[in-house]
Order: sequence, then C-alpha cells, then structure tokens
Amino acid sequence: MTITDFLFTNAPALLVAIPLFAAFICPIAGKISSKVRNLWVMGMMLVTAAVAFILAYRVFVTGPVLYVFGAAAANFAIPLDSGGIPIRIIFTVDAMSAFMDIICAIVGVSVLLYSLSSESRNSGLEGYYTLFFLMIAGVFGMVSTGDIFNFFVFLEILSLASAGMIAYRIDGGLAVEAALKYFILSTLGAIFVLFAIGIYYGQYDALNIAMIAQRMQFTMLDKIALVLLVAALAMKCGAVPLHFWTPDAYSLAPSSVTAFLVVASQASLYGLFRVIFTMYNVTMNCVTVGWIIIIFGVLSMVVGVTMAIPQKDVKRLMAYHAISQTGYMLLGVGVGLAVLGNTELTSAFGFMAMEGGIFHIFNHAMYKGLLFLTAGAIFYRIGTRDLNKMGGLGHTMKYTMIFFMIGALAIAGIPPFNGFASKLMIYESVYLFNPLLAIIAMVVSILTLASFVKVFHSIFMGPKLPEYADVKEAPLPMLIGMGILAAIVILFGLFPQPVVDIIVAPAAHALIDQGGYIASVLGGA
Amino acid sequence: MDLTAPVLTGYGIWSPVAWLVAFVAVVVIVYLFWKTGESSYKKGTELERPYLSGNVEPEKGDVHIRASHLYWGFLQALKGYYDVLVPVHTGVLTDYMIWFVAVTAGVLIIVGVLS
Amino acid sequence: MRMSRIVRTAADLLYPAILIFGLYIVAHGHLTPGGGFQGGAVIATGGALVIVAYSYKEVSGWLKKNVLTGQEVTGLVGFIGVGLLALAFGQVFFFNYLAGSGSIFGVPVPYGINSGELNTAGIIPLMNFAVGIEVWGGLTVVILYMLSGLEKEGC
Amino acid sequence: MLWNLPFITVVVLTLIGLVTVLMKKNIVKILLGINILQSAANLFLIALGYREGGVAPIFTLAPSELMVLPTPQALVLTSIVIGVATSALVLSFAIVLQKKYGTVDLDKIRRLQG
Repeated sequence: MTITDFLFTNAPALLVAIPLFAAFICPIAGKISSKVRNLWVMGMMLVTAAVAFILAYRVFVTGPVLYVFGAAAANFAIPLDSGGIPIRIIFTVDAMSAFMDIICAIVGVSVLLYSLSSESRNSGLEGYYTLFFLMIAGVFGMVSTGDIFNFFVFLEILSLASAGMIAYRIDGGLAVEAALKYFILSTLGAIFVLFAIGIYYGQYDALNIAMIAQRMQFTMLDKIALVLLVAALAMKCGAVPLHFWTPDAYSLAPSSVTAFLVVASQASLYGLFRVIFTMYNVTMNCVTVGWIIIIFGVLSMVVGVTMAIPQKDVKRLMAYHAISQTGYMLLGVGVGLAVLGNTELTSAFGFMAMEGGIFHIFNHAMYKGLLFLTAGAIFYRIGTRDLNKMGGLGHTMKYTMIFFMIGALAIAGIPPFNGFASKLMIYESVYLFNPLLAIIAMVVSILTLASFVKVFHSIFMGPKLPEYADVKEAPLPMLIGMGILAAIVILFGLFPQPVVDIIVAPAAHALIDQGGYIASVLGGA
Repeated sequence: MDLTAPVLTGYGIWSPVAWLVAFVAVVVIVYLFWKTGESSYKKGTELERPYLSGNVEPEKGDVHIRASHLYWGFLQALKGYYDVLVPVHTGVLTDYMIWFVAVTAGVLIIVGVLS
Repeated sequence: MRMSRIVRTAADLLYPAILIFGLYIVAHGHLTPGGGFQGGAVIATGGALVIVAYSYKEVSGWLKKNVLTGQEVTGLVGFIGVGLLALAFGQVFFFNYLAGSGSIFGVPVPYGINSGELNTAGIIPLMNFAVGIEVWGGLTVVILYMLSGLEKEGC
Repeated sequence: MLWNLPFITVVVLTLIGLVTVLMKKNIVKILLGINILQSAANLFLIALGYREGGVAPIFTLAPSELMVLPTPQALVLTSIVIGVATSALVLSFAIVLQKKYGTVDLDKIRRLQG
C-alpha cells in the first residue's frame, strides 16, 4: 500500500488522532525546551492541515468518505450480525464536513503561527498548546463525525478546552468570569443535547445520524429533540437572544484563541445545519423551523450590530460583530430551509440563499479571524483593549493597519473583498423571498461599516500619541499569520465563482441531499 | 475552469474583475485631477502649520477624537432602544440561563404545539 | 492540618487496599463492570484519603505533581499509540489487532458459561491500563492543584 | 405505571436540577444542579437500555440468555467521565473567583456587562 493510499484511507481518523497525539506529547516537548515545543506544535499543525486538505480533496473529487473505527475495513459500515444497524462509531465526511475541515485547517495554521510569538511572553505554554490542539481535535471531530453521540463527546471536548483557553489569561478574575459563563451555559446546552440523543436512541435504536434520518418519523418526541438540539446549538453559535456568553468569552480570551473560537462557534452552526437538514429535512415542518432560524438570524444581525456601536472595548465590539455576521449565515440557510419542500422556489432562490449562507461561514472565519488577530497584535504592543486610550497607531503599525483595513472592508461587504460576494448572494436571493429581510440585511451591513470606521479612526488615525511613541510593528510570525488570512480574503473576493463552484455548491448540495447522505452510510437503501 | 467567471446570484451578476477594471479607471481619472493641483509650497515655513485663526495649536494628543465621542448623535437618537437593550446584558449568569431555557420553551411551543 | 493518629493509621492501612482494588478494576475492565476510568478514579480516591488524613505539605512530598503529570501523559499517549499502532499494521484506527492472535491478551473468548478468561479481548485491556494510569495521575493532580490554590491563600 | 417509574424520576430530577440551576446564586450550588441534570440524563439513557428478559452484559458467569446491548451503559460511562471533568473545571473556576473577587455569588460576579 502506497503512502497516498494510506493517507486517502485513513485521513478521517488521522484528522482527530494527530491533534490528540500532538496535544499529549506537548508537555514532554515543553520539558525539553521551548524551541522543541514550538517546532513540534507547528509541525503537527502543518501535518494536520495537510491531512485535512487531502481529505477534502478526496471528498470533493470522489464523494462522501466513510471511516468506521475498529472495523475490519474503513468502509465496512454495517457489521454482518447487527441486523442492519451501524453500531460502530462512523466518521461520515461529506462535502459540508470537508468544507468545515478546510476552514478549521486554514485558521488553525495561521492562529498557531500567530500564537508562537503572541503568547511567547506567558508561562504555562504547554497547557496552552495542549488545549489548543484539543480544540482543533474537537472541531475536526464535530464536523467529521456521523454519530450523534460522538458529536456530543466532541462538543464537550471542545467546550472544556475552550473554557480552559478563555480562562488562560486570568486577568484579575475577569477571564475566569467569562469562562465560567461560557462553560455553564455550554454544559446546560450539552445536557439538552444528551436528552435529545436519548430520545433518538429510545425511538430508533440507533445513534448513527444516517440511520436516525432514515427512520425519522417526526413524532412529538422528535419535535422535542429537534427543539432541544436547535436551542443548544444556536446558543453555542451565539444567536441572539442566546448570545450573552459571546462578547464576554471573545473579549477576554487571548486573541489567537478568539480567532479560533469563531471557528468553534461555526462548528456548532455546522451541527445545527446537520441536524436540521440531514436528520429531519422535509419530514418536519420546514416553513416553521425555517422561519425560527430566520428570526434568530435577523435578531442576531440587528442586535449584534447595534450593540457593537457603543462598545469601548475593541474585542468586545468585534465579538458583537461576530454575532451579527452569524445572523447572515442563519438568514441565508434559514431561507433555504423555509422553501426546502418546494422544488421550484428552491431552484429559484433557496439554493442560492444556502450557498450564500455557507459561503459566508468561510468568509466570516477568515476576516473575523483576521480582525481578532489584528486586535491581538495591537493589544500585544500597547497592552490595552480600550478604544478610548488608543490613537495614532497607523504611524507605527503600518502592516497591522493594512490587515485591519482588509478585514474591516471585508466584514462590511465592500467590494472586491470576499464578504461582498457572499453578502450579495444572500441579499439578492433573500430579496426574492422577502424584500424586508434583504433590506434589514443591507442596513445592518451599513451599520457594520459605520462601526468599523469608528474603530479604524480611533485606533489608527490621528496624530501620534506621546504615550505610544515607541510602539513597534507586530513581530513577524504574527504578521505572517495575519497575512495568510488576508491573502485568502482578497483571493476569495477576486475569484468568488470558482470557490462557489468547487467547494460551496457541493457543500450546500450535500446538506440538502438527505438521501445521498443516508445512502453513503447504509448503502443504496 | 474560468477563474474570472462572474457570480450569478439568480437575480443579478457580480464580476470582481470588471469591478477592478472600473476601479482602476476611476483611480487614474482621480490621479489626473490631483495632478493638476498646486504642487509647490515652501517646506519648513508657516505654510506647513495648521492655521487656527491665530490661536496656539493644541497638543497633538488633545486633537485626537477619542472613540467614545464618535456616533454620539446616533446613540442619542436611538436612546430609547439602547435604554432597553443594554440593561438586558446584565452580566448575571442566572439571567442568561433563564433566557436560554425560556427561548427553548418558546421554540418548543411554536414547533410542538402551534404548528 | 493533619488529622488524629487513628485516622492517619487507618488511611495508611486503607491506601494499599484501595490501590489494589483500583488496579483490580482496571485489570478486569473487559470482563466486569468497570475499566480504566473507574479503576483510576478509585485509586485517586485513595490519594484523596491520604490528603485528607495528612496535611497538604506532607502529601505533596509523597505524591509528586511531576510524576503524576508524567503518568497522565504516558496514559494518554499509550491510549492513542495503541490505536495508532493498528494503522501501522495496515488496519483501521482502533482495530483490535491482538484479539484472537494468541499473543498477550490474544486468547479467543471461551464459549458458554464461564468465569471469565483474563487473557482475552486484545487491545481493550491495554487501553484500560492506559486510561487507568492516565486517570490515576489526572484526578490526583487535579485535587493537588486545587489544594495548592487554597493553601496559598490560607483559606 | 411501574414501567414508567424511571422516566417519572427523570422528569422529577430534571425539574429539580433546572430549578436549582435557575434559582440558586452560588456557583457550587449551580454546579450541583448541573450534576443533578446530568444524573437525570444518565438515568434516562440507562432506563432506555432496559429490555424485559435480558441479562446484564457482564461476561463473568453470565447465564446463556439474551444479553442487552451495552450501548446505553457505554454512553452513560462516557457522560459520567465528561461530568467529572465539568465538575473539576467549574470548581477550579469557583476557587479562582473566590480568590480574585472574594465571592462565589453570581449576583456579584458581573464585572462584564453591556
């Protein structure tokens, strides 16, 4: 067996195994020297990203990939004596999962590169990198798994690691307060998820998502399970009015972690879409659930952006914008869901709205990660997040300023950056569904721009302030980390159509096509 | 594969390359206008200093408009809205959990009973 | 703050018993209820008992954080390593390559009513041992860290 | 009715847990409420695994009758492990907050707002 075959076959398992292995070796590597540890974490991150790209390539070329843990062969989903039920843990990587894998890999690499220098002044870095790799394993596991209980386990791994990371910089107790709020809400949500899993297991004797989807009846119990899952996962991705943990956690975590927390939130968003589209699809009342998602989305957009405008803390402000942008994704996909049962409307604009929402996930991870990293670079140099104390940094931190501008223009949906492409897709398809929603989305975009003009002005513009006379440009690894994300923001903005064709459209199609997902696990049933 | 293909949104069309061409054209025109302006002034003289009706120029740090002064009017206009919205973010974890459970219950009623 | 001599003596006597009971649960994880986590947790309660009976200062000399962290890492790496070894044999991750192979833990499971053959189940006992060592170290070190946090403030 | 007793217990435990979590202000008490909720979820899963006439999936001297599938037990073990990790983390947070803020009362832990 050649190395390529080996990688092609085992990529889904390696995707989780390598980060876990890297995380557990980290304390040993840290005992030797900090250089060895840095080399180790960077190397392992690059290997993980490479595996993620290989897996994504295979998925986009040949279709969904199965990986059955502990079976005689990787695609041996249903044991002969199990009565047709897939009882093992199965990773089902379809186009949507591969899409999320790519996001996680890109942001993971740039954030790790960035944290090599941004965290170098702190102690306890072994724990930092261990938790970071646990977060990466959690995200990869959540988006790759095809087993609902396994999803719960990775969700909890992710919450535990994230909570540890948020509290990492204790910050006089403030960071611990934020972590406590995040973690208790997450745990409550996780218990809801566990109840939902129990309901599925009791009714359908299965934990595999494809199996549950095939047997789905949409009884009263299924409705309860749906609501529990939707509420818990909407809370985890920060939809208004369940968003309260988001600004606290995002603003108090180290900036590199915040950039990755964005991806972690989107993994929950992925879970939400997976539950709605793959497990329920048209068996449920798509219009009602679609409108619930749309209302979550509109509330998130409006409340997020209006709460962002009066903020004084730069990261808190960006956190509210993250909520607002999550609203766009919910809006786009919610519109796609609301017309799911109607083939005509779906092909007219529903599919396009879903493509827009999913494309926005990618774009959001890139520019939001970039913005949080620039905020971190500023914090690294001047030691405050308070906008009132900043000013005139454009004279000294030129590259950071350029990266910030790219991110700010992208989040505001200014052409030719990537935010514009996905937002345009959302506006125009949503306009055909309901013009009012599209107008709200555009107004929110304008307010986003206004708010970032304020941030830009107060951080970078104005005369050089005496207290920041000797501020220097951010260190090179941090700039490279930001540069990777900025380059992707520009590239995807200039060439949106190939991206949509290659990765976004298959992802949206994989979500809608419930039968294909079931068939890929259970065979042509 | 056509790298420069425009995005078809089902309603309109978006071609970044065409936009970029237009953008460059506008930049060239603006540059030409700018070029026609007066370019000669004496460096290091009074011409460089800001003219404030004869008043003394304040310290550089005082000129910078700080963040909390921006959008004062906007916040003032929407005062009623913000007076409701901001206090909702109480900072008390119990309130957040009550929101979570209440929203879950609300969605359950909508999905389970009403539809 | 150490407790009375009676408590300390009882803790001394109980600690080896708890240790052996925990190890028994770890070793029989593939036959009876229990396994790595449960056994490791039982052993960690032994550690907690000693900590309660003696003072934190004394115990931190016996239960070294470094050793316990080392145990944790060893256990975790062992767990993943056993799973990854399957890939080296050209099998699927976590494939049970030892079961029925005739080597250690490789005896086929006997058919019919029996009292349980310890030497079965392939890599499952190995993973139980790995998890047992990990939880033993992990939980004890959690207790120690919490106590050290309290000690510093004197509350 | 007797069959449903475990499920009634689940409902009662859930309500007790929710009320504890939503009404109490002390972090430790909230953690206890969360633990009660977790126990409710675990009991729910275990109760679902019951099959009439099946024997427990223990191989030592097992009678040769139908054995239940141990999936719910495995799920509950996993969930208990996660619960332990959760408790440890929340208690650590409580210790740090007690040190830094001097209180574990949620009404007073509200420096982040707005």
